Amino acid sequence: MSLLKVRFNRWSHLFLPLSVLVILLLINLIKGVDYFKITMVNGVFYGNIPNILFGAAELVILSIGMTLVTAAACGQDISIGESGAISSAIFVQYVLNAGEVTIWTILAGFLLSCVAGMLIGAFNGTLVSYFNVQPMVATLILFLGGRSIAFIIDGKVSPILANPISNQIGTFIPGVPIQTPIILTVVFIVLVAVVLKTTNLRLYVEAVGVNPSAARLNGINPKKIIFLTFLIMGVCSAVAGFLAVNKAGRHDSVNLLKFIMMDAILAVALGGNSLAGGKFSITGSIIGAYTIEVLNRTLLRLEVNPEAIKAFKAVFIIILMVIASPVVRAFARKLLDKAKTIVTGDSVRQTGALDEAVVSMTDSSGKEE
Amino acid sequence: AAEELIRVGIVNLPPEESGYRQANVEDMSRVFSRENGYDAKQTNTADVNEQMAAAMGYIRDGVDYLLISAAHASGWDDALLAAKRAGVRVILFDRAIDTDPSNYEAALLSDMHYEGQLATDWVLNNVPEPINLILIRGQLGSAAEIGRSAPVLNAAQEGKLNLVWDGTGGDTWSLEEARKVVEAAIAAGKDFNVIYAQNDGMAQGAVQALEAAGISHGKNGKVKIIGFDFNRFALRNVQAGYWDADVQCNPRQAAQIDQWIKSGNIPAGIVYQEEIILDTDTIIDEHIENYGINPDPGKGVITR
Amino acid sequence: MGPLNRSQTKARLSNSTLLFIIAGIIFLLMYGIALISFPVSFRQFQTFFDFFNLNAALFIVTLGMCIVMIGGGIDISVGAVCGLVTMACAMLLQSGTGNVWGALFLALGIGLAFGLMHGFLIAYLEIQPFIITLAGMFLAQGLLTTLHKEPLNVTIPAFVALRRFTIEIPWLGTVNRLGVFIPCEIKPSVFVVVVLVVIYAVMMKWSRFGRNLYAVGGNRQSARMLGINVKKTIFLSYVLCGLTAGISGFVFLMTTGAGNIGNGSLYEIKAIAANVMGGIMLNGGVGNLLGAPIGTLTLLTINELIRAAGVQSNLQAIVSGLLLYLFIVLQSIVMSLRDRRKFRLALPPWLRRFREHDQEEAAN
Amino acid sequence: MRSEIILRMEGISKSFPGVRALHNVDFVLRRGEIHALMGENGAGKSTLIKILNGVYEKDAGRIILEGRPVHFKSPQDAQNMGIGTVFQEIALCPNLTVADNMFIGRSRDAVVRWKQMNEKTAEMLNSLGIPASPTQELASCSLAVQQMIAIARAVDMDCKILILDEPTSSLDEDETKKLFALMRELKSRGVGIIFITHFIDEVYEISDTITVLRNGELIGEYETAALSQIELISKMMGKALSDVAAIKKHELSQSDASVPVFAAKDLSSTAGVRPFDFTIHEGEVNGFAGLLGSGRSESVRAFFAADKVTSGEVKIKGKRAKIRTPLDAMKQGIGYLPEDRKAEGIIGELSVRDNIILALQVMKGFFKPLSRKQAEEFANQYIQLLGIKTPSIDTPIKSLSGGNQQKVILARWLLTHPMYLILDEPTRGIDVGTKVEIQKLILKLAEDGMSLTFISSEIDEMLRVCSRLIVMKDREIVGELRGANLTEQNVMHMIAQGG
Ligand SMILES: Nc1ncnc2c1ncn2[C@@H]1O[C@H](COP(=O)(O)OP(=O)(O)OP(=O)(O)O)[C@@H](O)[C@H]1O
Ligand SMILES: Nc1ncnc2c1ncn2[C@@H]1O[C@H](COP(=O)(O)OP(=O)(O)OP(=O)(O)O)[C@@H](O)[C@H]1O
Ligand SMILES: [Mg+2]
Ligand SMILES: [Mg+2]
Repeated sequence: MSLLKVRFNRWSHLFLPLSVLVILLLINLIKGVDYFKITMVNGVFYGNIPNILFGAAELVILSIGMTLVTAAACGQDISIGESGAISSAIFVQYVLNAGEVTIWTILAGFLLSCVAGMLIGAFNGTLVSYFNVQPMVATLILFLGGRSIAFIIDGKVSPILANPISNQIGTFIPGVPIQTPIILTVVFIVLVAVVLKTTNLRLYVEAVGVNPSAARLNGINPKKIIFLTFLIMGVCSAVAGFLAVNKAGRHDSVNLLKFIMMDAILAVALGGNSLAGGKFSITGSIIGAYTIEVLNRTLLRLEVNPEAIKAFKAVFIIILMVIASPVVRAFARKLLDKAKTIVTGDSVRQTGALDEAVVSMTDSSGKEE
Repeated sequence: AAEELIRVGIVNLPPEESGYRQANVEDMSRVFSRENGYDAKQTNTADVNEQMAAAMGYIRDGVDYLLISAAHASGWDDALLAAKRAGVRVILFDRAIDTDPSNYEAALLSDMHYEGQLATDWVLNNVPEPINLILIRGQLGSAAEIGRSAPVLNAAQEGKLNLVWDGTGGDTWSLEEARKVVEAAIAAGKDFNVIYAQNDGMAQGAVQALEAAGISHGKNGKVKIIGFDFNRFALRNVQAGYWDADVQCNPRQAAQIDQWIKSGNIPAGIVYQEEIILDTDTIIDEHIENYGINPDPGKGVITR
Repeated sequence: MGPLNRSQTKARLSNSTLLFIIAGIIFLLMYGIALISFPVSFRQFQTFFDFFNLNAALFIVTLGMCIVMIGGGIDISVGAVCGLVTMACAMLLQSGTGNVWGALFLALGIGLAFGLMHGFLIAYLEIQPFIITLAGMFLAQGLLTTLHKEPLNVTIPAFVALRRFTIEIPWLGTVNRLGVFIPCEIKPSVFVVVVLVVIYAVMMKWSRFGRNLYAVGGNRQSARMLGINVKKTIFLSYVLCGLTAGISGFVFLMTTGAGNIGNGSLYEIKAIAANVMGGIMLNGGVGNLLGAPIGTLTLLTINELIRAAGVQSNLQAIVSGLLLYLFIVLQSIVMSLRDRRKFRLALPPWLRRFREHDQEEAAN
Repeated sequence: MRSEIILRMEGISKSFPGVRALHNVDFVLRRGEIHALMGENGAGKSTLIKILNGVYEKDAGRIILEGRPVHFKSPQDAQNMGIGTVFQEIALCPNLTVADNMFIGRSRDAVVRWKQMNEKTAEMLNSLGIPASPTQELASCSLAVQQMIAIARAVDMDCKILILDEPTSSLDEDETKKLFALMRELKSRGVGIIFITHFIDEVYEISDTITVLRNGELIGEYETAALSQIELISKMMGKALSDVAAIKKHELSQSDASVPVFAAKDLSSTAGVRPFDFTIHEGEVNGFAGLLGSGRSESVRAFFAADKVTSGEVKIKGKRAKIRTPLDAMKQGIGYLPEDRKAEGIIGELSVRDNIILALQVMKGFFKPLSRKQAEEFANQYIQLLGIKTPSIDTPIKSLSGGNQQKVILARWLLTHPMYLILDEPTRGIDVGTKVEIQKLILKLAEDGMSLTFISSEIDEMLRVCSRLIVMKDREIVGELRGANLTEQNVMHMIAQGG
């Protein structure tokens, strides 16, 4: 029992993102029971679920980076789309200039774009950690100028990436029944999980996010950690850019990953993370990212008039957040308690793990003070 | 000879807005150059206030000609009046401004509505009945979206075609959004045979969704694909029969305006540029060479 | 132990004041450089007045954002609300059923409605402000596209007369290159800006609400312990911000006279940037309200600099980013210099984040 | 004869996830009474205060104020009803001015009258001898000054009930005296005062009545005069206090000639202490004595590079060592428990476990995380060793009581097995029982060969534990005392004369 309780407590922060996701899936199911139907097309799984996994690939990756930045720097990076556009522009240029395209060309180009991403991350990170500029403002610079840079790297055109390997990265590899971007997303998530498992990244980032001066006195260099999270963010942007451009087959520096920072930040928040930094849950953010993808597609599925689609999205977000809000949950818990006392006539305080989990969540999500 | 240079202030949209815009901006910079007898400055922004501020700046500077491609079609009256008072002659290019024609000298515009009409007519003439069309709109409220949507919506209202799905990229013209729209339509089990995407990128996204779902398209396929803008890759797709048609949107107004200014013979009111539609049967290499924008992937190359 | 013999401490600059002064000085410096490098444009008074004439709405939005930011929050719906108001008012005016007053009330009403919604959800349901105001932004944009997509000029005479009303200051005017005299003009919206700046500045400095807001922004927990109604204060700050966004929408309409989808787009980002440049911090509790207009002016000066310099088209966005970068770095360097020089001023803990521990004592 | 009751709390219960902080507690306060609320760390004193203030919602019980049942939803309500409170962790706004902090949340006027406010504040500060100016930002005041301002604010409120939750923990004796004078005056005006402290002497100096809590339960209410110190302590702890006299100093066997564990020469830091020399030998416990603000903390911070070191040379066991960052110091086997627990010690949102293993983890390095099992083992071991009261090792440290937080930080450093451990005010806010435990622990550690620096604002404590005291004044070392010379008299003398 108590072991179960501990387990439950450990996962309790996922209550918010999961409940939201479940509600959305239910709505979709009500709209049509064939929602989960999966068929085979050209030897690849096809259906709503694969589409969601495919479509959310970039957002998932970006929201991982955003989670780390948010946790350590207590602010958000709003230049992630631009940074993805720049690094993928470099990737595309490399591949286009390489002559014959082999898997190694692609790999080299990818690594190069990761380096570019890290440089961008270093630029933002320097501003935030060493110059103490607030993240949202530090990254505003690239948000404003980034697409122009990408455009210039592109040679002021929109180059086409029409080689078979890119094609396979963007769609599927013959014989593999799952689209490549989905596989790559999973690989990336696993990598992140491994990094979190084998390093102290989580502890360091959380310590810095919660109390930088205490972290410093325990031998952590908060500046370096914040810088590091921006480097990681840069890599995430590069990976997202890589996926996006291979999916698209063309580098459109204007529209590539446009306005994705809003969704990424929303994903982090939906994941139950405080945007004011501190403790974080990457699992939550990933679920949050998929939730947003599901939400966007739900709106399309409900055939909402394109003019009104944003208004509906807003209403959905508000309703979901209200349901999941700490106050409403605490209130619901009280009602539940009352109901229980009436039913059992018992003292309420001996309640089980669920209530406690709710309380502890209430505490942590109400923390942003 | 510096005094003889004609001073021009150009208020334009940012080149990184699209390939079309880049071509337009570059065309302007090329034609209104010092060698050509101009002293021109160009301000590129998509923000209404910034555009107006720039226009007012040029008016204060006292340029001879003020060329405007407006981000928004309305709200320019004050600036135009100020120009008039200051003796600055205004020529609109590319984008219309919704104001009294007496407020500017001349306008050389792309007629988005005409483009939409070209495409709609093509659909009505070339797609077998019943026409089940998916409309993918660009950035809502933009001149292009409004102009290119209207003829389709009209046709649908008149019962000439069925609008089975109507989606948008919202704030963007992005490929991904277009792809999602078509995916949603497929998932909803809609039967359709035309995709009317309001720019080439969105058409590309739509095609990707079809490919993934294993639905045939193009010349011999089930679904007809129409895009806009004459990107060379799009034209190659049309040429290859991978897509079906593409509508021109001509970014090159500078030469004409230059000629007007130099000749001193500026027509009053609006002049629309000539624009064409090409389909698999009518397209030839010269078109791609001369009218296309963005790089040419080469004959026979298709984007997926 | 023995008695304390500590000297009476001197009063010193607060962070808010210091940041404000830095912002002011950097703005003046920049304007000075602009005056020297591009005299043709910047020596005309009209250039300066046009900042206000054309961007009154931005100034106003920035004020509202400033209040929320001082309270430690953020409201990214302001631009969209402003845009929605322009269109709604334009439609009302054009429909012939409403007069100018009606439009004004509609503007206030829409702003207030958004403010109330944000305030309630954020303060009383404790939902993260970013999410709620992002939803608010989507809602406003969605309502706008649903209402009316096409651009809409307002042509009813009463309104046109109102917005055409200008105050000319002939003796500040200049003659342009073409030999035409351009008088210096001030639009009525400029007065709205001035009045609002004064009202808000007074409110932040002398009203109970203003002081409470600083306390809440500085440390919410402490503010509660000190007997401040934290929720109400936060609620009011969002209501005020929404209301201000409503006003800005009306002023926008007075500036351009047209409803448009893209009106006010990216205002939220500009407002945040302007405020930070004006020395108002995103984490709350720090900043002088007068910093908001200063920051906005800085932002606008950057634009005008780029225009006057005739920067090449492809580089304009990059250059404006770089100028912003210079500004921000300069601000940060001045702040850290202050630390090194032992100005005898401790930053509050949330600003002190990475600074070496207090050095103030050294000055003793 | 006892005066009328103004406050009665009956059957108060409060649980947090996993802890029962209060169980059926009664409490009575009378007019013109100074009522000490006593108990060990985590006994529930602060929680009781917070419930009275409406910070927490009580689970059960009633509060009767002047005969009428009341229900406060927030400190604001309580304040309006005439309850002034100084909370344990100073709850002021650091970004506001001193005057603002004095008056914010109190006035019902819509308009702030700065001039009047500043004048009143200046008057108040003057009369209490607080060295601050009304227009100064609070963040620029020291902890002690902030504490005094918080007190001044509560006093100035003209309240019926004044609550002081460990106000003296960051005050020195002189300021404490001032505070007591103030309390007596308020008492004579009929104000009921609830006073929480861990200093037994203070209780006997000032209080009329004592209520003792233990483990969230009421032990009883006693007249101060009728309860002996020993009795009080045993009531608080539930057992007798181990004999303080039994604590025996660990005298160094080695001579000073042996190589010191840590030696600094001409050390100074950006914090502003004058360059000074310092050595400590294996197994030695030394202390820094001096007045508030004399630079004790600044000195030891320089050892750990907690402030940027500007000059000087450090030798560890005779070998020159470069200590630029806290991490360098940790790698050289130095540990440092900072003075300001809230700002520099705890990582509030992180669990007790993470807080305990933090320093060890950092020393092991970024790429070598402890396994979960190991971490839990370590954490549990030290929770037991120091008797940390926490519902579980996963509880965020911020929800522990103040004293228990302090113990967690202590555990953090003990876990790293440092060669030289610097403890700056480790006993602040710690209950009597634990204080003695900590003192014993220090001596035991020293016996095992660890060197320690122990700073406390209680001179007795230092005299009991330290074999050598370094006396500071005005950020300069004015002398050193050891052996038989180690008496309070001598320390005072040195402070008065030196410099
Ligand atoms: N917000 C909270 N969440 C969870 N537990 C809490 C919270 N506040 C207090 N507690 C728990 O309640 C118990 C009583 O704490 P309280 O702060 O009242 O102790 P205290 O008597 O004031 O101790 P100290 O002398 O150390 O200040 C402790 O075990 C603590 O862990
Ligand atoms: N003259 C002063 N005026 C205001 N604050 C002072 C003054 N002197 C010292 N302080 C404050 O007191 C705090 C403690 O100072 P310091 O650490 O130097 O002394 P200390 O000897 O360690 O005293 P303690 O540890 O008892 O506070 C410092 O952080 C400083 O802010
Ligand atoms: Mg306590
Ligand atoms: Mg100290």
